[in-house]
Amino acid sequence: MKQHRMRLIEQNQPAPGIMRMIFKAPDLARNSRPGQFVQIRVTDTFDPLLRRPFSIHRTHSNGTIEILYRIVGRGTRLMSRTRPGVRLDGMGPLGNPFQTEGNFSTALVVAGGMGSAPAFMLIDTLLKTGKSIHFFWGVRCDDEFFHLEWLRSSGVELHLACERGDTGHQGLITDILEPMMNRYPDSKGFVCGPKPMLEKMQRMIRTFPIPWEVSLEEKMACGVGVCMGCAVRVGQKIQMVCSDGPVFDLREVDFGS
Amino acid sequence: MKQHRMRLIEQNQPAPGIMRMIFKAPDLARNSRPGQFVQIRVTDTFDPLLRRPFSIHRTHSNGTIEILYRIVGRGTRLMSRTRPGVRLDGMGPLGNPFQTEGNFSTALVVAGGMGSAPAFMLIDTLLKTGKSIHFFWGVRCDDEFFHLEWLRSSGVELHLACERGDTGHQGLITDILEPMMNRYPDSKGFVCGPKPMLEKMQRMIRTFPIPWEVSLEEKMACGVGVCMGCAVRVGQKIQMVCSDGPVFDLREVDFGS
Amino acid sequence: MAVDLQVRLGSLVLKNPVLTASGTFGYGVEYAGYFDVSRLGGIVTKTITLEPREGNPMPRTAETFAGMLNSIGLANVGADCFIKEKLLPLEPLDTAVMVNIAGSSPDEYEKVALKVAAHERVDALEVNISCPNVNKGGLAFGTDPEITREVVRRVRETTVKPLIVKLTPNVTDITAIAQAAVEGGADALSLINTVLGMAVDIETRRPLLARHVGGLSGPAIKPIALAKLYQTVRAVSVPLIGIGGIMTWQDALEFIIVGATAVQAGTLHFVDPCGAVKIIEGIKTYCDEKGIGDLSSIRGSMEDGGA
Amino acid sequence: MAVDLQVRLGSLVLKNPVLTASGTFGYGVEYAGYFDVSRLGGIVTKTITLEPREGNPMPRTAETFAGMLNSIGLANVGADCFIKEKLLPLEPLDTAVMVNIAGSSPDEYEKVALKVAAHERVDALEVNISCPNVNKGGLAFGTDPEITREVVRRVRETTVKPLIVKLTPNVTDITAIAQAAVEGGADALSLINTVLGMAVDIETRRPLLARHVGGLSGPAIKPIALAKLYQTVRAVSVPLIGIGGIMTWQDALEFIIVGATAVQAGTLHFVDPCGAVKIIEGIKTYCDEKGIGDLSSIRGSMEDGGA
Ligand SMILES: Cc1cc2nc3c(=O)[nH]c(=O)nc-3n(C[C@H](O)[C@H](O)[C@H](O)COP(=O)(O)OP(=O)(O)OC[C@H]3O[C@@H](n4cnc5c(N)ncnc54)[C@H](O)[C@@H]3O)c2cc1C
Ligand SMILES: Cc1cc2nc3c(=O)[nH]c(=O)nc-3n(C[C@H](O)[C@H](O)[C@H](O)COP(=O)(O)OP(=O)(O)OC[C@H]3O[C@@H](n4cnc5c(N)ncnc54)[C@H](O)[C@@H]3O)c2cc1C
Ligand SMILES: Cc1cc2nc3c(=O)[nH]c(=O)nc-3n(C[C@H](O)[C@H](O)[C@H](O)COP(=O)(O)O)c2cc1C
Ligand SMILES: Cc1cc2nc3c(=O)[nH]c(=O)nc-3n(C[C@H](O)[C@H](O)[C@H](O)COP(=O)(O)O)c2cc1C
Ligand code: FES
Ligand code: FES
Repeated sequence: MKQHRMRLIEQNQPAPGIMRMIFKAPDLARNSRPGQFVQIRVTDTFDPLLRRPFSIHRTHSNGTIEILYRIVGRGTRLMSRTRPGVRLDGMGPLGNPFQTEGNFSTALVVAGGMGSAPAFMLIDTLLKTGKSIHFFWGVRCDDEFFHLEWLRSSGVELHLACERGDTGHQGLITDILEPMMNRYPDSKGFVCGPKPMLEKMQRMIRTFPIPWEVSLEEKMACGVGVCMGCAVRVGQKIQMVCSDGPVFDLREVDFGS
Repeated sequence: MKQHRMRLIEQNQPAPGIMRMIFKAPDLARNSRPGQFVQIRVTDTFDPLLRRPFSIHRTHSNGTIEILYRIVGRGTRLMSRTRPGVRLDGMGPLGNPFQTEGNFSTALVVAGGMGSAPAFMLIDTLLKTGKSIHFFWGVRCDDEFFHLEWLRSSGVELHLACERGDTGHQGLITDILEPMMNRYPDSKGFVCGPKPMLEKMQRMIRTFPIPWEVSLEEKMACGVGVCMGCAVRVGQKIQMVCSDGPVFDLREVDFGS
Repeated sequence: MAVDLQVRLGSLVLKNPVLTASGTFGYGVEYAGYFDVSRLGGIVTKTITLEPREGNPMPRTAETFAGMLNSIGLANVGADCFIKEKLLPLEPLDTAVMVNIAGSSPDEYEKVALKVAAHERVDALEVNISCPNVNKGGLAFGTDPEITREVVRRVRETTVKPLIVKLTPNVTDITAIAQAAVEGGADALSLINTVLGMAVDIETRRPLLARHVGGLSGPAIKPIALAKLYQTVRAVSVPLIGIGGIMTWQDALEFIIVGATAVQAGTLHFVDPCGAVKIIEGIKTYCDEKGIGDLSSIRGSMEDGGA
Repeated sequence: MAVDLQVRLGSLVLKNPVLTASGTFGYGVEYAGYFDVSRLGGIVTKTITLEPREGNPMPRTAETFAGMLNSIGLANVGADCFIKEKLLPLEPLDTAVMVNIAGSSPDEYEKVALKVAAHERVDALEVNISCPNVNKGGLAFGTDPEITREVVRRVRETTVKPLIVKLTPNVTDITAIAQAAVEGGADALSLINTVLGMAVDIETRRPLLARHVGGLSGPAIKPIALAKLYQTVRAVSVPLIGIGGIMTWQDALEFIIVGATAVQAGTLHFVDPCGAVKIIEGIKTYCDEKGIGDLSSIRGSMEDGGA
């Protein structure tokens, strides 16, 4: 939990509208765990003002970390124009990680859209534990898939779905997950993705009593639990996504609607 | 008087703290006259918000224009980090130029500090008229001089002064100008520089009845005469530096204090 | 089906809802070299007073974060010169001309209104009771419901042309002033004028504006303008013109969704002289893409709950 | 000769004038991992109310140009839990602890003040009569001189510790409220709380804050804060704490030059968690370079005329 001057080493575009930044930030790389995030200041000026939160996508033993982001607004647009060599101010690692330890033999990793950002570091970590990994990955258009070769060669069992395109199931990732879930009683689930998907997952897992962790997103100002801006109701209590989360027990989250 | 997407071709540092930008902007290069300026938007975001006014330093027949600026604040600092290839939005040419035509045989060009920015285009233009040119150039430290060789080889009579350093007179440029002025009765003077120098010049020329033009600076918002922000009293009347100037009759300017 | 951007302010029909804000567009033709001014829904002139005014001492402007301060002090050519010289160049323009007026007493407001409103090129008056940069009149009037009512009543008597009253945000309760203006006879209200602000040079230890305080405008004040509009929408039923930090078509739509019939862009011109036209284009595209045939269907359509 | 940054707020001596603003620094230790909190002149806690509060519905924050909106709604653990759990971690810190309090009635203000002020780790109370994000109390109190006087008087009776009253900018005349607070017994005033603001998502046509309007903070409001301070300096003689958009040491000095005895930084922490320390360092360097031995020699030293 510190401020880092992260030097941008490379920026590339793994899929249309999606950017990957690789930073040199040894401390951050060493101390980050899957599910944690970094709050990046995108400019020295005061517009845009607030930091932007991004999951840590991957870390590497050479002291680099990656983030993966979709260009959605003013902050990410500015970021996408940042050139290698520039140092960005990043706070992190923030938040609580996924719990990858435990007595389960199979990990069900479910990612929708940009949920793939934290999923890769989660998979990297799970691979080291020797558990078998099923990765359920849903996107809108199949050009958003990347690293499929590497995933397969690493022994990850891939289940793909897209709303447009030819790769995998044509539809939502929850469509393929639902009928398969019961095959893995000795498993633990990890979910990240857009809110509608998370709500659907919450309904789906009612009858499937393995532990499920979810990573939530909320608009953030501070990222460290002081502003009370990122409140969510979890297990009857108001919790802060940034400091109490972003990883919570999926069953306990109150999605409000 | 138009908006131009000026492509930055090169940025370099002719002297410590002073930057030169070379833009490709054919329309602007063609239509600019010495003493006119361009209002540059330094960022796409809204901080800094306002455009920054810069004299046109030089234009070239290949469609490029140069500006010369000192890094003094947030806007110029951002500009100094802009890399070649980027397009900056510039409005111009704005304001009224120096009058280089006329029945005078000698031009006395007096520049203090960043007054050298418009002075070079003025000299470029005067060189074409075949008039003899005396360039009185004062700076704080002699590492701020540049292009001296070129000036000399072009036949410009150089008179240099600096407050620190070994080049030319040690002191103010007005020190050397004052005793020399009367040598050139058939001349016209052009001045640009910091306010104290201009006030001093105004006092000095009382008894030296050649025409003197001065280029003024005031804080600007619009740059086109609509906001009434850059008012100055000239010849009893309120005038706008951006649209009525920036070039005025030095004798008529009311410096207020 | 392309959207019809036409809107009405009382009896005045505007071809689109995008206007220029007073004091930021001169007398209407200074930006003619940059774009075709006739594309605008209308132009609002610099404030005109009975006598010419030189304005406040310099410096009169200062940049702040995402904003700027001004203390121009209603510098203008005066009503007579305005009528003689400034209206003529507006004749050929196919856009509404609204003249912003001010005075240092109700009497003076009436006098300048009488002079200006009579001219046929003038389509509407905007009554400025909200300028923070003058000692008499201006802001002081616009913070008092009684004086507001009186000033508007006096101006109302001079003309049947649409009367817009421009409100200041520098009050505890803008709805009280808005109601007073409507009672006085306003056909529409425009809001907000600038927010009182200040900046200091720490090297010289002097204020950046010679008159110490001035008016804040630009993107910085947009949230304030929207909140004031939101309150006013609920308090009066005349058309409202949203002003304050509008830089993009998205900004303009925020005001329309909250309830503005039209909008004015001010500081925008300094940043992007062609910005107003881009707003018109942007609104069109937004409406066309969403199948909105008429702006009235989204005006004031804000729903509850967070985005 | 290094500058002495010590300043006094009534009987309270601060080692330097840089404080954290309520609601932006949690309960004082959340940023401990980023810098040594003991370097601060003092910390002001999140507003404490008698009962715990969950706060307003989500979303509660939104970014604006050079600013942000919040509608947190005074979410806090309540006075009892605060005293039991949140004061202990502050014991070892070598910095002043000021507890910000609020209530929905004068009675509630008195009750929470009684509970909190009694604790010896509490060096001062800051009375929040200016929160725009609650229905009862908050802003409504701070816009009325009578209620302001009454609330402050009631809190005053509970303690001899320094009493700071935090003012809202959302009023026509802040000096009337300032005077009322001083009459009620305030030892110092802090200003400004956030400016009422709003933002709208044009895709969903919903406000960005669930509660529609919220409080604007950050660099955008700095000019407004300085103008309010400028007015207040001339109206009362108690020490003033400047707040609003302070991001740099230069900003802090602007407030001091206008007349602030101390400053609070709020939104700054979100942008740069170590920013407050940089302000302290910057003020020091500025004073040392200029041979200023004591902040009082520049406090309120603003001269006339433009910069
Ligand atoms: C813990 C966490 C981890 C995240 N990880 C990733 C990631 O790995 N990859 C990725 O592409 N995105 C991620 N997001 C979302 C990402 O933060 C936003 O897409 C980004 O902030 C948008 O910034 P902008 O300026 O481009 O968009 P704008 O819409 O211009 O931003 C305006 C404001 O809204 C906030 N905002 C906008 N969208 C979101 C959002 N979805 N979640 C939270 N705040 C938002 C911004 O931070 C900013 O304050 C994460 C969000 C959180 C909370
Ligand atoms: C007609 C004209 C021509 C100019 N030509 C040149 C030139 O060729 N080279 C050069 O180096 N400078 C020139 N200047 C000054 C130049 O505009 C300022 O140095 C520049 O705007 C500083 O911007 P900043 O953001 O770095 O400084 P900041 O101090 O951060 O700027 C804050 C605000 O003050 C304004 N400002 C600051 N200094 C000046 C100044 N001296 N004159 C006018 N406005 C100022 C800025 O435009 C901005 O609005 C000219 C000014 C004018 C009016
Ligand atoms: C330089 C300047 C001059 C202004 N002069 C006037 C004026 O003469 N009369 C008036 O009613 N408003 C005047 N205003 C206020 C604007 O019309 C507008 O209400 C305000 O700037 C907010 O809009 P903006 O943020 O889009 O600029 C002026 C604003 C600026 C920036
Ligand atoms: C997220 C957030 C929460 C706040 N909560 C409180 C609060 O509980 N009590 C209070 O008096 N002020 C609160 N404020 C207002 C700040 O203390 C401060 O007055 C205001 O933000 C202006 O300062 P700034 O621009 O430096 O942030 C809050 C501000 C923010 C941004
Ligand atoms: S973002 Fe501030 S508490 Fe979570
Ligand atoms: S800068 Fe606007 S009138 Fe000159």
